[in-house]
Amino acid sequence: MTSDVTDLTPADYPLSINRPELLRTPTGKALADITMAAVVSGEVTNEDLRVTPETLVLQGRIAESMGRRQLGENCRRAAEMTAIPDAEVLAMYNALRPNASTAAQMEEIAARLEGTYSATTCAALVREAAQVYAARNLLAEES
Amino acid sequence: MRLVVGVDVGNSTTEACAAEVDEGRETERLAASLTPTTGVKGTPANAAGVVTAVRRALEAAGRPGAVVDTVLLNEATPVISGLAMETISETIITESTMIGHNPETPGGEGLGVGTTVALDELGGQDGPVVVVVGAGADFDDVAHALNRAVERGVDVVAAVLHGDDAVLVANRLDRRVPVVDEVAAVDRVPLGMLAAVEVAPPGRTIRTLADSYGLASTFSLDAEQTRQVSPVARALAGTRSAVVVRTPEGDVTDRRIPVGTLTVTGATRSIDVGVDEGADAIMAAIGRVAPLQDVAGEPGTHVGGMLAAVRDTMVDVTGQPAAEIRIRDVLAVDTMVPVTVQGGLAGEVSRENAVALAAMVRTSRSRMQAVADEVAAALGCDVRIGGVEGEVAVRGALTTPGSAVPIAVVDMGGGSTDAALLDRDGRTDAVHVAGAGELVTKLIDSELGLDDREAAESVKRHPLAKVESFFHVRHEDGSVQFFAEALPPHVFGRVVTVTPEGLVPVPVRRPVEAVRVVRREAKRRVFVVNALRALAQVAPQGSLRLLGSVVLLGGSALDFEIPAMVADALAPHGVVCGIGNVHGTEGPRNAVAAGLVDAHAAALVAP
Amino acid sequence: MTTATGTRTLSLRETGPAERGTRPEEVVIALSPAFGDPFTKTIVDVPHAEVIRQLLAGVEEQGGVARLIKVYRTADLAAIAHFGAKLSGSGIAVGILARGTTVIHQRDLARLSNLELFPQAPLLDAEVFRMIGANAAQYAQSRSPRPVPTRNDQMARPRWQAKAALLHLKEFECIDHARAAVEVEPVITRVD
Amino acid sequence: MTAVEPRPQTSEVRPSKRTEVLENRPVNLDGFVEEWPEKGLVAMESDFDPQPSVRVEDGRIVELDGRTRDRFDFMDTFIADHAIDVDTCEAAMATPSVEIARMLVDPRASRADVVALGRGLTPAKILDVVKLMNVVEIMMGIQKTRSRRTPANQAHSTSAKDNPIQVAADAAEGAVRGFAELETTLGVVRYAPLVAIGLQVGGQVGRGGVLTQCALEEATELDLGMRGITAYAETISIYGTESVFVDGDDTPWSKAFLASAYASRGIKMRFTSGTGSEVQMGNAEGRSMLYLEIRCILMAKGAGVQGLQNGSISCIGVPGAVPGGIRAVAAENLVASWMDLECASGNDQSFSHSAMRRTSRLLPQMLPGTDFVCSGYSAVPNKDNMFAGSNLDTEDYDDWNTIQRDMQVDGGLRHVREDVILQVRNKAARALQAVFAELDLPAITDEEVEAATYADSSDDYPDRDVLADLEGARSVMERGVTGLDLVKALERSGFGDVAENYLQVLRQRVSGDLLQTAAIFTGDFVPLAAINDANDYAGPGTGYRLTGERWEQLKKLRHVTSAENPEEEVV
Repeated sequence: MTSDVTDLTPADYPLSINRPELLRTPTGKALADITMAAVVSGEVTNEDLRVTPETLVLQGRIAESMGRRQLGENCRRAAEMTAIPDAEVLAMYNALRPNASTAAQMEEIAARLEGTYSATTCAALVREAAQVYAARNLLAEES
Repeated sequence: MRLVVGVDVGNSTTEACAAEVDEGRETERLAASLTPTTGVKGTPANAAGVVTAVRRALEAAGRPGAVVDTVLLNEATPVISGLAMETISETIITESTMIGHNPETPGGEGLGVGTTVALDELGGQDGPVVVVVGAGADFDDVAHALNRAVERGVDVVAAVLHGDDAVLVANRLDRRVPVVDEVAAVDRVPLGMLAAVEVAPPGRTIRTLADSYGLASTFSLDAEQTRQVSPVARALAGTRSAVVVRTPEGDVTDRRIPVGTLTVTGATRSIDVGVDEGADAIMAAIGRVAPLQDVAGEPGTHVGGMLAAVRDTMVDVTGQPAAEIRIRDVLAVDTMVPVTVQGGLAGEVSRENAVALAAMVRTSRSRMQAVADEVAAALGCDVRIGGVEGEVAVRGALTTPGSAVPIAVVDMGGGSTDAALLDRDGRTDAVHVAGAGELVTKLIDSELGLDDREAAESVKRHPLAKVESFFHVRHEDGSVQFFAEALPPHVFGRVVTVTPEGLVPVPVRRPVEAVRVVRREAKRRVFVVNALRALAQVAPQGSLRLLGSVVLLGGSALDFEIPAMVADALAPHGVVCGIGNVHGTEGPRNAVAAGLVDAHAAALVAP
Repeated sequence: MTTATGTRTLSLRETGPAERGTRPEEVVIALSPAFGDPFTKTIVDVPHAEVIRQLLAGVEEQGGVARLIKVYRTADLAAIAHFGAKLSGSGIAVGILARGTTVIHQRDLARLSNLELFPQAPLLDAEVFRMIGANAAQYAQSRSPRPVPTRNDQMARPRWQAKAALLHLKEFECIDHARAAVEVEPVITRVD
Repeated sequence: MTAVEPRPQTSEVRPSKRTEVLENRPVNLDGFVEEWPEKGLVAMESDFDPQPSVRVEDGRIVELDGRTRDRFDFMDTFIADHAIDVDTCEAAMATPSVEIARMLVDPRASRADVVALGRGLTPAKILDVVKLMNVVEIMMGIQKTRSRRTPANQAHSTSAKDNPIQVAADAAEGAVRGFAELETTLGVVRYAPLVAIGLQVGGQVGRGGVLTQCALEEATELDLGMRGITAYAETISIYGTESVFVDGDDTPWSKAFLASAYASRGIKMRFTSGTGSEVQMGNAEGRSMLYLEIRCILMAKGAGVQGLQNGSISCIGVPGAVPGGIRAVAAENLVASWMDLECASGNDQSFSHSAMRRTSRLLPQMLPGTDFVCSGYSAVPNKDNMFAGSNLDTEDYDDWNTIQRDMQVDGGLRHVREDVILQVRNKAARALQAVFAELDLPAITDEEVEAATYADSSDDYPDRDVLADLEGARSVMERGVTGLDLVKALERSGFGDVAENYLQVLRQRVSGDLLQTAAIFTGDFVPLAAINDANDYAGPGTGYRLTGERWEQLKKLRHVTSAENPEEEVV
């Protein structure tokens, strides 16, 4: 990541117009490479049309520069989640529903987030949920 | 090496087969594809579908955008089919003399004969009375009023109700009498007339009113009068409850509806046949004029309209003058349709006779050259039209392991059934006959009274089962399947089709067995009849025994029971019949496309 | 279909604890805590006497038998109906709230599932209750009834949503966790 | 019994003729109930709501609105730990409520200041502030605090027959009329892929850059989003009490996780909540509707979601029936805006039988402007609206445009000439016809295209072969068809401009620009968010003003007599 991104300001928004050089697709293409010709020739695939963790971090910084601390945090969690496959994201979401998981299962998810995906912020959210669920009687019964 | 793609434009699907061919080398088939045919087969609109099919085949071969050397097209000719149905019988009740419907739940049992009286006018009557209760009456009030009347000495022998209250009223009566309910037009029941009400025990049908002499005894009829009321008795046969009112002019008639004539023209003569004479008469007439040259119907009838529409479509498609378009085949099938009885008071439905007719027109005027030109322009390659229809299919089918010459193919599609033969001398012959999948769907739809094409289509395509609990179903073959997870509530207790997407309820109240019979009969009357009809036309000397192998192709060959039904029908003729397996790998698909490639490769070897 | 001419009142006579039935064709009708007492009519003023009379008539017309129970520990429709289904000899129960919301349930189903649900109480009249009773009886006899046609009315929201919420709250007030479900016998009296 | 049946005559007294007239007014078909504050059946003025309080120990909130941390329910915990700014809360809470309320109204207090102050407030304090405000002051507050400078609008485009051609044609018309977002849902859920494709293709025909969504259960909705067939999501419900939240099978943490999941795929998302839902489900825990909604708003903020759809939404019949209920609904929109969230402000459900009441319910959002005045204006006749009807539908287009012109306010729509509408409807149907053909989906006939061009409702279209369509829908999912496949299909079949519009929308996913607060697209594909188009209202003469070219557009109506030649109408 280049050094000038740490001081992103509201003036950099929209990145697609004001700072396109900062943006890359997951396969490393520039925004300008996503053209109709490239789509037709098959050079651009659906894989290119996803946001990268780096871009999410940039957007998070812009949000924070507007005083939107929580939106920034959400972008950070999202950046971590880009690595997790769709089905697993949904499975984790379902596991976070009330009375769906035991304390041990919640810890397992947190550990997997941390270990496999280096998703420390997400892991912290899950551990925090586990604590609250325990206090509010929202954990699944140990069987 | 040259990249060639064989393309078969069929009535409903366009199939492609991509291959690499070279002189002196084994042809390498790369991949196949399937896409809906665009426009009517054999017309310029096909080009779009052909291009898509070629593109798909190349994509499937992992060579998108590869340069194609040659596209091989079959010589497809337009086939247009149509379908119509005429109801040819009707039941008419005059003077509201008869109520013969089957309410789910009549009340009481037995026969009551008396004079009809409205509930409000009950009291003081001499002799037995049949009480007629209009809309809006409460069952408690009705029962109370009837009990009071009986207490006062009125001889109440039966009741006829508007609402679905018969059991409720009967259960509350001090004297048990038969009660018939759900008579929607109860206000039209003539009052002051002698009437008879009969209710049979559960699971039984009425005996007295469904019998001519029973009616005669009930109403003291002489021989001539008895003869006149015999249609009433016939109309009531099989019901659990009935009401008959004797009025001066009352009558029930069961009559044929004239629905026009068909003029069938052969090489030497024309015959007029009334559509209301039924399918057998129509097919017999066609047999008498054979070979059939043309068929025309009477304007203003469904059949006439359908035949005209088929002809008009062909005119539009080919630009040929209408006079040159001939209808070369017709299939007539007898069927039954539920029809609301005219003059009925309870919305009675009778199963009336109907004739379903499929017709087909084809032309030899193919416009494949226009298709070829357009495809050549779009893909920038050589496009060749080759192979007489049928011939190529037979050659493709011949690659089915175990098949041998003479070989016939049967392709049962949506609108027509096609057959072709390759004999020992290498000669081929092909025919198309009217009637296929669409007609089967229509028969199922009308005979089950579904009025829901989707449901009929589902019944046609999938086996049936009955959901007996949330955890098990009984399949139509009697086997029971258990489920670990509860089935969805909307199928509970229902007859369902077993589809790849799960169980789909069939909106009928008949048992699985009855639905199955309708489905198989519809398939037999169309597919089996047509397979035999078409094969007989191409068979040497018209004898099925002289056919060696019969290979079934096309979508219907993938049906779960049609191939077996056709094979069973052919077995007595000593014919080996089975599902095609083109090149031992493709199943009943791709025979023509693969056949085109093979023929092309063969020509390279021996120019 | 018939409609009652006179006005009738309903009283529910307790006959003992609600127990599991043995008749294989029976339908259990499970009433909510406020049904019949203290409430006497549905959200659209259909008297509870008429609701019960029509449900029972529907069952009877189909040759079935019905048994009524009243539940006090919950006002959750799904829970009431599922509880009733578990006590039903056939496994079929009709659950009904004081405001009229009704469901046909079966004991093997998940609690939140159902055979037929009639969520819009303002659209349920005597005729619909009769059909619900008739269908429940047919399910209990392993027949395949045609589902009762559901009605829909987008403008029910502005007219009834708040009253429904109010009745729901009142029903919740009648929950008595200490009181077990009882079998009741309906006594329907004509008052005019 | 249906809701439109008149009330039965209950009184024995002979009514006057006037009473008869009044009895027959549509407003008397609406339902009204008395308050019951003990149970939460009260809009916003309840003695049973808690008193504001906050206490911080060791950088952690240990008391919130009269409850100590050991007695927190999970909403208290989530709000204390995620929504409220610990550093500033004690000072903010010390500010008198009347002072804060005045700041919301006073143009000299900047939006930035009042938003900053809001970051430190508890739900009870926020309630205490808005309770001081009458409905005009609430509107003043919305005008100042709404996040985006330019107001916008959102439409429902659905079909009672789930007919994708209808959805496409109405989406195109809706887009050309000005909606920035289009939302659909289904009768038969399995139809979803085809209807979502219809919505997207139709929308991009009407106006490039329109954003679309399809309301479904989470897994399918996320799947369609990830494939690029839809562009945003909205129906992610949250509730104000722990018990109702759990009844909905979620918690603030599960929803926060889901919010991040959407963002991780570059998909715009907002939560949905609204007054009345908790009492409707019987578990308001004795709190007023607005208090509970404020808890939802703070929960949404804490989760870091960019926006919220609120304004009672599907429970509108509940606040609508109690005294001051519609004031409370306006107040919840104000609080969402003040908490710096994008606010899609309701007006999206059947609300009243009375046209006057429908309009008055709309004005608190329409006059000050919100991020989306309607979070679902029915761009189909209400009988085709599968969200159970909206406060406004296609019949109201001309009325809406006239009110905009009368009041000189921008409600996001405009009058469009008939020929333009016919043209985009026709093109949308043809584009979808081409896409279906390219993708081997059941053919759309020329007859259907013709019907779509001139249709009003689903009754005006030929019936589709539903079985074949459902089979096609299944194959779309199985074959893994993506937005890119649709772009290619459009490009190949001669709809290059539509393909280009669609590709632009997909391309934005890479930039993440639409993840920012209140982001929409202009017709030139410029993302417009509460950053580059931040609301700068600071009193008369500032902020968004309906002037210039846009005002000229909005002066047009179906029939306006020409000043130059009074014998003609302006076209």
